[in-house]
Parts: sequence; C-alpha cells; structure tokens
Amino acid sequence: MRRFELLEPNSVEEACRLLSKHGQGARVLAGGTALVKLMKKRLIHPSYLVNIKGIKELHFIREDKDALKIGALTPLREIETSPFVRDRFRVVTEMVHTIGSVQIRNVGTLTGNLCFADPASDPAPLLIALEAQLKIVGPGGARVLSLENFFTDFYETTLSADEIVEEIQIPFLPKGSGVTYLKHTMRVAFDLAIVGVAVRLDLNLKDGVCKDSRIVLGGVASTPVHTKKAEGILKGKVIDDSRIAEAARAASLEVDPIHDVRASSEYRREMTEVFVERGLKQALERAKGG
Amino acid sequence: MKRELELKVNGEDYTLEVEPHRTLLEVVRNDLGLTGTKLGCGGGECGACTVILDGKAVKSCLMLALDAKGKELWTIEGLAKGGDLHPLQRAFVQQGAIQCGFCTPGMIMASKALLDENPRPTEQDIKDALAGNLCRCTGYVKILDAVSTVASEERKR
Amino acid sequence: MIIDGEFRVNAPIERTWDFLTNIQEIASCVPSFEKVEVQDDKNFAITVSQKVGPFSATFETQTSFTEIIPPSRLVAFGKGKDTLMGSSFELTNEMDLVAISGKETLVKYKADVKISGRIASVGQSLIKIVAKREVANVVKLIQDKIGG
Amino acid sequence: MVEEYSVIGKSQPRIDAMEKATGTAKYLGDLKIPGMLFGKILRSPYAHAKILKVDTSRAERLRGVRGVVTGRDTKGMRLCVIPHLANKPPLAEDRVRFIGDEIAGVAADSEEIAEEALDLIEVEYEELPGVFDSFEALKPGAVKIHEEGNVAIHISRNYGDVEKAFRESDHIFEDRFETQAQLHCCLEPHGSIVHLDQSGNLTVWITTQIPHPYRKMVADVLGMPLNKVRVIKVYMGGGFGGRFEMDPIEIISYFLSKKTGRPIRIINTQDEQFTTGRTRYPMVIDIKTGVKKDGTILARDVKVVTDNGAYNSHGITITMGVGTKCTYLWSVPNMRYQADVVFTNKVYGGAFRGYGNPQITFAIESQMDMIAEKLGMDAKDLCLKNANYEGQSTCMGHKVTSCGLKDCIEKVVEAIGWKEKRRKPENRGVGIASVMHTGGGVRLLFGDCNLSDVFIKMNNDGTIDLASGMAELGQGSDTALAQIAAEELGLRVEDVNVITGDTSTTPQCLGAWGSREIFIAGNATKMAAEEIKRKLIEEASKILEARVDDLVARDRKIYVRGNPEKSVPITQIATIWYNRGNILAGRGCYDDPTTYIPDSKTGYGGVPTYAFGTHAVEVEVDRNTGRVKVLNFIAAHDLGKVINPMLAEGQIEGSALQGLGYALSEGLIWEEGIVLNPNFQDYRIFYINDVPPMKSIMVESVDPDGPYGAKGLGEPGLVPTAGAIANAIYDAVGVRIKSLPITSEKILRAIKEKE
Repeated sequence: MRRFELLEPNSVEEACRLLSKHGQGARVLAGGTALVKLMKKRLIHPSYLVNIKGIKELHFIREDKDALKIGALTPLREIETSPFVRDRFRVVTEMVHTIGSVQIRNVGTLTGNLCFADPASDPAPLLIALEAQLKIVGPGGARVLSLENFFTDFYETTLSADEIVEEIQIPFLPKGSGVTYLKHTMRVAFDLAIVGVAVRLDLNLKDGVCKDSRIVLGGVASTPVHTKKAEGILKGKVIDDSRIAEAARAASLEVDPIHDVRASSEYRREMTEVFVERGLKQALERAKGG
Repeated sequence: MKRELELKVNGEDYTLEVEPHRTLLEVVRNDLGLTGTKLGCGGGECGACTVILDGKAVKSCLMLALDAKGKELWTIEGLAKGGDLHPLQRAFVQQGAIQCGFCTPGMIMASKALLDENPRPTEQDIKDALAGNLCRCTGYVKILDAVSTVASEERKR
Repeated sequence: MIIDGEFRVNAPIERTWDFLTNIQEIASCVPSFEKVEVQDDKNFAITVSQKVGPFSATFETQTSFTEIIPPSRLVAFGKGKDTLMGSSFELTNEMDLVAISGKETLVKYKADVKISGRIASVGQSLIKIVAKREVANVVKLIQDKIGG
Repeated sequence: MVEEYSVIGKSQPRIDAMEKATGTAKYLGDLKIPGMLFGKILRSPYAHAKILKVDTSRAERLRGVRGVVTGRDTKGMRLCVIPHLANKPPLAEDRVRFIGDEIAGVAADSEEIAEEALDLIEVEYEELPGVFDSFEALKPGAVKIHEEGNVAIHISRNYGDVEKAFRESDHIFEDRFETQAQLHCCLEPHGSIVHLDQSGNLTVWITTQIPHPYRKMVADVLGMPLNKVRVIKVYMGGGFGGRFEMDPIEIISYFLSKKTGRPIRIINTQDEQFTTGRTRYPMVIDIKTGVKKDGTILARDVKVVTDNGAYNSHGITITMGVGTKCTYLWSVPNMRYQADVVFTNKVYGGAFRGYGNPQITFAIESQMDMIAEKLGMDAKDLCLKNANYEGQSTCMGHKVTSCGLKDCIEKVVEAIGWKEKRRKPENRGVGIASVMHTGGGVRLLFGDCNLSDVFIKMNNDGTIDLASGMAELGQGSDTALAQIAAEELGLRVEDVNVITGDTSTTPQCLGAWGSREIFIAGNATKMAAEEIKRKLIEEASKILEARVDDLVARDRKIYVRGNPEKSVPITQIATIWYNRGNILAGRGCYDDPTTYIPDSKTGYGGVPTYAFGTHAVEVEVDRNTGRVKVLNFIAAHDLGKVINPMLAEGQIEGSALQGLGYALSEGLIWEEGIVLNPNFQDYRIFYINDVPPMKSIMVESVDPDGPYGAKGLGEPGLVPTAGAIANAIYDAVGVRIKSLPITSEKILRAIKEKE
C-alpha cells in the first residue's frame, strides 16, 4: 500500500470541505473493507483518505414517520442483527446476511457497499426495489436522491467527489407488499452473486390484484437493472404461475448480461429467468401473508 | 507521518507510533510481535488474520491500524492463561480440529467472538460465524465438532 | 483481445481518409486520448487515459502509423506503460476503407488490444466490456464528425 | 484381556496441537533473523516474449534497496526436481515463457521498498506469439516454446495384447475426459529465508516437504558441498505436494544474500501464489475399454495429453505414473498407454496429492459407470466383478500384497443406501468411485533408494528424543512417529520428543510425499525403537532374573509377560546405562526392499504397498440452475492398520473436501495466459457452509510389510471423489459431464441439450 495522508474530520461539513479541497486525490474511508483491499493490491492510490468514522452522528438505525433510516457508519452486522430491521424489513436482514462474512459485516457499511457500486452488490438491487433514497450532503447542502438514479456505471455513481452519503432511507412497505431477494452463487456463503434478484409485489389484498411491482437485477450488468417491461406484465393483474413465468421470461430478455469469469452471458440470462420466477413466487406468498 | 495509537491488547495498555497506511495485521505482527495472527491471503478472503476488536471478529488485514484507536483488541495469544487453555483451544486440540495449524488462530478467534456473543449457538450459527475462514486441511468437520462441543458444554451449564 | 467491426460514414473515401489520418481529428473523437504530441506526420506521443470508477490508468504511449496506403489502408501501432499501475498497453489497429458510393465510405477495423500487468490480472472481463463500449463510442463520434 | 497395543490405534491429539492452538508455533513469516532483508520478484507481464534489455539502475538507486539480481547472475542455471529435465532458469535470461516468469529480484529494507523498486526496473520485451492449448502446441509449425520443441516427452507402453483383446470384447467404450489445473491453496503461501554467511555456510529456512532431498538439490545447483548447506523446515501452512521441489525464489534469494551478505526473506503473496505457484496438471484423457457381456474388462487403451505449462517439474514423472495407475485400478489384463507431455505458455504444474491419480481415476470411474449402464448392470456389481484382490498380479507386474477394495465398496454402498436410492427419480442420485493408490513412495525421484533413517536416544529419565528427516506439514507424521516409538518402548506419547525438519540435526529421509511417511519412516522408527528395547530388556532380564523372551515393554516398565508386578521401571534401566557411561540409542534405516528403479521399457519398478478406497456420494441437482448439492458423503479407505484414528479421519475428511472442490468448483481459468481468477473469491475452494455430512470408514487390511500393518493415507482420499460426483449427477439427472470441474453451467447446458 502506498502512503497517504489521513484526514479525520469531526463533522460532515468538514469532511465535505476536505473532499472538495483534495478533489480526485481523496477518498472517503468508512468501513474500508473494499477500499483497503484495493489499495493493498495497488489498484488505487489515493493521496488522502478522509476517515469519517469520527463523525459519530452518522452511526444509527432509526425509525422516522414513514421510513427506516440507516446512517452511513452503521456496520452491516448491526443492520443484520437489529430486531427492528428484522421486524419491518425481514428481507433486508436476509440480504445483509449473505454479504461477505461476519468479520466483513462487522466492519463494512451498507453505505460503503452502495458507494463502491460493485455490479455484484447485493444491497443495490434490493434497496432499489424498496425504493430507497439517499441523503447526500455536499458543500452546497443536502439533497435526497432515489437510489435508482444513483448508479451510472461499473463502480460509478452520481456522487461527486466532494459529496458524502449521510443516510439511507427505506420507506415502510404498504400492507399487501411482499419482497424477496434471491442470490445465485456457486458457494453457499461468502460468494458474489452470478445474478441477484430483488422482487417486490404490492397486492390489493381484497382482490389479489397486483397494484405495483418491482423487479431489479444485480450482477448482470454494469449497474442494477430495473426490468420495467416484466413489471408491466404483472401490474393490474391477478398473479398466477403463468403470469409469473411470462414476467420472468420478459425480465431475462430485458437484460444484456455480462460475461465474466463467474458465468457466461447466456447462463446469466437463464438464471435471471429462473430466479425472477422463484422470487416472484416467494414474494407473492409473502404479500399474501401480509 | 506516524501517529499515536493507544489501544488495549490482550488486556494490557499499549501506546504505539504508527503510520496511517499500516494495517492492523501488520501492527499486531510486527510492532506488537504477536505472530499468532496470520497473514494468509491479505484480501479478507481466508480469515487467518481474524482478531477480536471491541468484542467483534474482524479481519485485521483489511483494517487500518489507526482504526483500532482506543479499542480493546484480543489476539490468539491472549486466550490461554498460564498454560490454562481456553475451552475452544482445548476442544481444537483434543478433537483433531488442527492440522497444519495456519488457520487455527483465526478459526478460534472467530469462534470465540461467536460464543462471547451467543453462548448457545446452533450448528448453523457456528457455520455462519466461520463462513469467512478457510481451512484447506481438515474439511472443517472436526472444527465444527470442536466448536459444537464447547457450545454444548455451555448449554449444559 | 480483438475488437473488430465495420461502420459507414457519410463522406467520400478521400475525405474519410484525410480525417482518419489526421491525428488531431482522431483525437477529438477518442475521449481517452488525453494529450497528443505530433512528432512528425507518422509518429505521435499520445497519453491514453481511462477511468472506471475508482480505477484509472494512464499510459504514455509512442504511436505510429506503420502502414499507409492511401486511401484504402491504414495500420497504427501504439505501445505504452503505466508505472503506477505496473501495467502496459499495446494496440494494433488496422483500418480498411472501401468506397460504397461517391458519398459514402465503409470503414472496416480490427483492433488488437493488449493490456498486461496488474490491471489485466484483476479486471480482464471488465477491460473487455469497457474497451468494446469505448470503441462503439469512438465509432459514433467519428460518424457524427465526418458526416456532420 | 490386555489390549494388543497401548498407544497405536488410539486417537491421540497431535503433539504440536498446543503450540498451534495458542499461536506460539512459528511459521516462516513469523521468523525474524537479525539483519534480514525483504525481497520481491519482478515477473513477466507477457506470456511469451524475448527480453531485449533489463535495466535495474534506477531500482538500485532507490533509497533502502540493498541488492538487485537478474538473469545475468544466475546465467546457465536450470532448475527441476529431476535434474536431467531441468529447463527453468531461476531468472529469465533472454526469454520469458509465462505470465509470472521471474525476471529480477530485489532485496530492500522493507517489502514496500522492494515493491516500489520493481516498478523502477526497465525491461524491454519483444512479444512473441503464445501457445496456450496443448493440442495447438502439438501442431506442426506451432510456435516453439523451447528450442527442442513443445513435446517434453512421448511415452508409449504396452502390456499384453490390446488389439486381440479388443477383438474379443463384446463392447468397446471410447470416451474423452478433461481435467483442470487445481491449485494447492495452502493457506500459507510459499517462501523462504536464505542466508549465505561470511564463512560460506548457507542456511535456508523454508516451507518444504523434503528437507534432505531439497538440501541436495540446493547443493548441486549451487555447486556446494552438503555440509555447507543447512535446510530448516519450519512449521508450514499446508503442503499437499506443492512444496515438493525447489522454487526459483530460493535461488534468487541466494544470490541476493551473496550480494548483500544478509539473510533474505521472500514470501509469495497469495496473488503470486495463484498466478505462479505449481498446479495439478490439466490432462486430456482418451480412454478406450473393451469388456465382455458379463462385465469382465479385457483391455484398456489410454491416451493422455498433459499440459506441462512452460517448464518441466513433475509433469513427466506424473504422466508416467498415470500410465502405471491406469494398469491397476480394476483387473485389466491388457493395457496400452500413450502420452505426450506438452509445453504451453502458462504457469507450470507440479506435484499435487494423488500425483496424477485424480485425473485418470476420474476418467476410469466415469467410464465404469457408463459401461455398467450400457450392460444393464448395477455399477457396484461391475466394480465388484473386476475388483482387485490380495495376491493379484497385474498386467504390469504389480503384486497386490493386501487389498480391502471389495470391503470398501460394500461398506459405502450400504452406508449411502445404494439399493434404495440408485436409479430413483426426483433429481437425486447416488454414485460411487474407487481408488487404488500406492503407499510408501517409490524408488525413482532421489536416487536408487526409498529410505528413511531414524535415530532415537533414550535420556537418563527414560524419555526419548527421536530424530527423523521426515517433514511434518500438518498431516500428523510427527505424532504418528511418536506413537510408534512410544508403542514399541512401552512409553507414552508425551515421553517422546520428536525432532524433524532440520537437516543438521536429523538423519537422511526422502521426505513427505507418495503417502510414504508412516510406511517408510514408521518402519524406521519401529526399528530404531526395537534396538533400544532390546537393550532395555537385556538389562531387565538380569535385574528380574527372567528370560528375555518373557519380557515386555509397557506402561513405562519392563515386566514379565502375564505378571506385571514383576517389573522394573524403564527410567531405572536408563539411569543404570548412563551411570556406566553408555548411550542408550537406536538407529533404524528402512530402505523399502521391494522396489527398484523402474525399468525403462516397462516402467515397472514395484510398489511398497497398495492403498484402496471407495467414495459414495448422494447429490441433489437443481434442474433449472444446474446447481449440485451434496447431501451425503461416505468415504471408505483401506489404509492398513490405523495408527491414529482421529488423525486418519482428519486426512480423509480434508482430502475429501479437496476432492469435492476438484469435482465441482476449482480450477484456474486462463485467457491468453492470464489467470482470470487469482484469488479465493473467484477460485472457489469450499468454506464450512459447503461441507456435506461426511462419514469415514476405515478398512484395515493389514499389510505384511507396514509398521503394525499400516499402509498410507495422505493421498488416496481425494482421488475417487470427482468420479463419484460425476456418477451421482448422472444418476440424478441423466447427464454425463466429462470435464472438470462439473460446474452448474455445464450441467444446465447438458440438461437443456438432452431435453
């Protein structure tokens, strides 16, 4: 690892100021599990690390009127073991459990995961399906951005060099909503998704009609893919197996999957279909169950 | 430029001078001379560098040493007291959970963090807690047995 | 890694040739050419820079036209290193021009890109995807520029 | 009744377990030698290139750099575990042949500085076209990787009359199987500390499985007398065959040490290990088998192409070994073998647990399952019909001294529930595969011997010091030797101090490979202990006024058989000896007497002992994804008398999981010579969550020549796994995957093609 200067701001404002001062040469250090690894492999060489761990107020999980809010410094493991998160968002607990290993989750943060923008990120597709938003702070003040509009390319986001994500906001789900995240890997644990599928179905519990749905894919392209055509097949319809199969097929045709060392493009497409189908079935059950 | 790093290691206070780009693993092994914690892959994949920081298992190879400032660190060297093995160490020894031994300190520390937090884990809990630790020798069967034994002794109590 | 294909431009073959052999014109269509220094009409020092998220590489290359058969064939060869990333870059690009009509030209290209060293071993798949995308982007810019 | 043995056959914790559990065991990276410098190696970024210029001047000027060496320093040197095949320059002279080929070494005050210096070395290359596929390399006109051409060796052997046997066969099966480059994935990467001191003594601290042969290799390559070379094997994080040769690292370090006068430490990063460490040789195996209607095998014709990688290591001997191995699993009266070992521009292979057997056994056992299906036989019955047996003489000339193969087959099919589960629908399947492997090493690699020498000295309190040149690498050989010595002398394991690993304090031994530790070093230990026991008993017979033949050593005493009260403590006898000024010592040198250097024509050289085993697995295959879940794993092994059941089980369980990785997920993936998966993220060895329920069954067919009847177990445990998995997958979903690893994607592709 090359030497760098460590900066330790005590407030978000100070952090932004430092980032703005040092521009591209600076990077934010939160959990650091991804960043330190890349620095050790000498793939990135920041001159300044802005360690935000001193900003204690960024470490929280709290309930607001209509959303769950998670601070930028909250480690993944804390989210995974939070009874509150489990009560309101069992699917988030389940998803976080599949990331890395306990040791990584004890240190790594949810925000860090999103900002790194690894195409195989697990949180990204699920949180998009949950319509999560980011509160982003920069020198010019704060803005709130839908996570869906956050990712722009492999490892790239709309975050500018002098901005910091302060918190993630996940709106509470309406009644009749079922959400699931399925991840296809080669190993049972500690593996990256060949395809990660987040599925959400909002049902009208009276007649079983699908009011809204979201299908978001991870691991298949440079950024999470929101398959709107597939969703269109479900919206306003009563969901049954054949409708699910049709939507799954549509979703798999909506992506142009990447080919890499983990899987071919063709296999990714096939797995998209399989896991969207499975996800929809599971989400349907969850939705019906309340 | 070196910075001061105060921390508690295996129950004792230390003040070190550390450069910001040093990982916790480097400082534990080189500055503190605690070579029981191993460098395996250096990329957070093998778990041989697992230590316990403020009660949590962490991979010390992916953490900057200065991030341990003011914290309480436990390494494998801190477990046995005056020749008295920790129950996990005893179980690993007695039950054949050790072969080449390179993964052992990390395995034991990851298990300890689990048992400290959850003294009565299920088999799945144990597997989840050790899911980030590689062993190429044992096939994990006896490691799982050893941790399960300690957990069930705890259950009997 | 070979990236090949063909594209049409709305320009006569001579105009297309002039464009493709003018390094400054080309540079304006290749976003990753950060700096071009013309040594003579065949040799150039080009700084090629590519960034993907937090990863970036900057290669100081020496590039030459190694085969010039106006107005139908151009071969360029470039080679460079990024010391910080411990990586090197090599490119052979063959272009063949065919006049389709007096107003339209077909350009066939075959680029052999070799990236070796630290970046290659960790990001081969990514490099491929990005390189293909960049080429498509360049083609579009060229078409727009000549055509427009 | 008193048990036959008091120490042997008992689950004794490893004697080094305490040190390892407390973090006090010192591995290579834990050592600090005063004055030590840190080294790094500049490696080729090109798969095939000429080197036009190497300029190290900028690197040498970097503050903190103490020495730089290049191919100019090592000019003319060539390395290989088999000296006459040596073609690997420690540092490239004018050409590099794979990505990672060593070009220069730097020694500096820290690894960081050394690394920085690497970036300052300027190398001018002229890239050459590369060859990455062995069949491409075999084509006429292919780019030559070495001047002599791309074929390292062609092997051709013939036993019996294959053509006639095929004519007499009712069915002939011809299939091609392909295997991949598996990596050892030792958690501790390879490395060494090398110090040439001012008086010309060379000390090498190293992770090696073969301290004594290694010392000889170093001495020969450097032209030094043996007494000037000291090799110290330290605790090491796994071996599995990966530390069964010399690495360029050590020679580079030697020259850096010579230049600087200081100890040089170079340890690979795990990235380097993944891209430049030895691998299991990938092979393409064409196998043709002729059988009678009733399943009797008449002939086997095997053609192998081994991807040797860029340089010679164990590729030739392993490929020869494959030729031997395919003559003896199942009774095969006629056999032909042809093989080419071919150079390619990729990292070179090496020895790996099984030494060629996992590759050929995958092919043989997959095809056996296919034969059974075609003949309408139960695969288990086909195996039993052709099973090896005690007293058998194989077509190549092997005399099977003991054989528990049938027992292994019957036990695993019983345990897995074969009858109830085989050929049942529902995407679940069971499969079996067997192994025949040799134990006790061979007489080939290190001269005309296959020996181990052991010294035991009894201290005046009756405890003993045992010195052996064997190498403990995690497998438990130190503990097994302690148990054998303790058993023989009536002591307890804690009475034994085992000294291994240092060539200065231990006698000659060829090291830990070929499942030879217990068979060879165990025999030597037993002999050495017997010598002391004889002296103890002679002395005791005078004190007890009893006949020598009536005395036994047990419970730290010598006593009259059947009358334990009439005894004398061993410590008392030891004291008497010492007071007389005598040393109570014993030496045992076991040079396996049954083998000889293999005949150049037939390849036959005999084998000390034969180990057998059968694996049965139950799998569930997800038809939509191709994902395989292993539900149950039964491994039965005939290892002869078991010295330590707990450690033996550990060997079986550990190798079984390596076997599962080999079957399902492991393997380097290359593109144009670049390794695309050089880390544990994308090179998938299994974690604890992937482990299926496992059961090991030990079959103890006593070998007349083994210590207490023990054979060997280090390698066989992973040999049959891939075949068993492939067969179970076929049983589950009806697709036959003939190339390893059997990934989900391959299975799904095959299922779709079938549908």
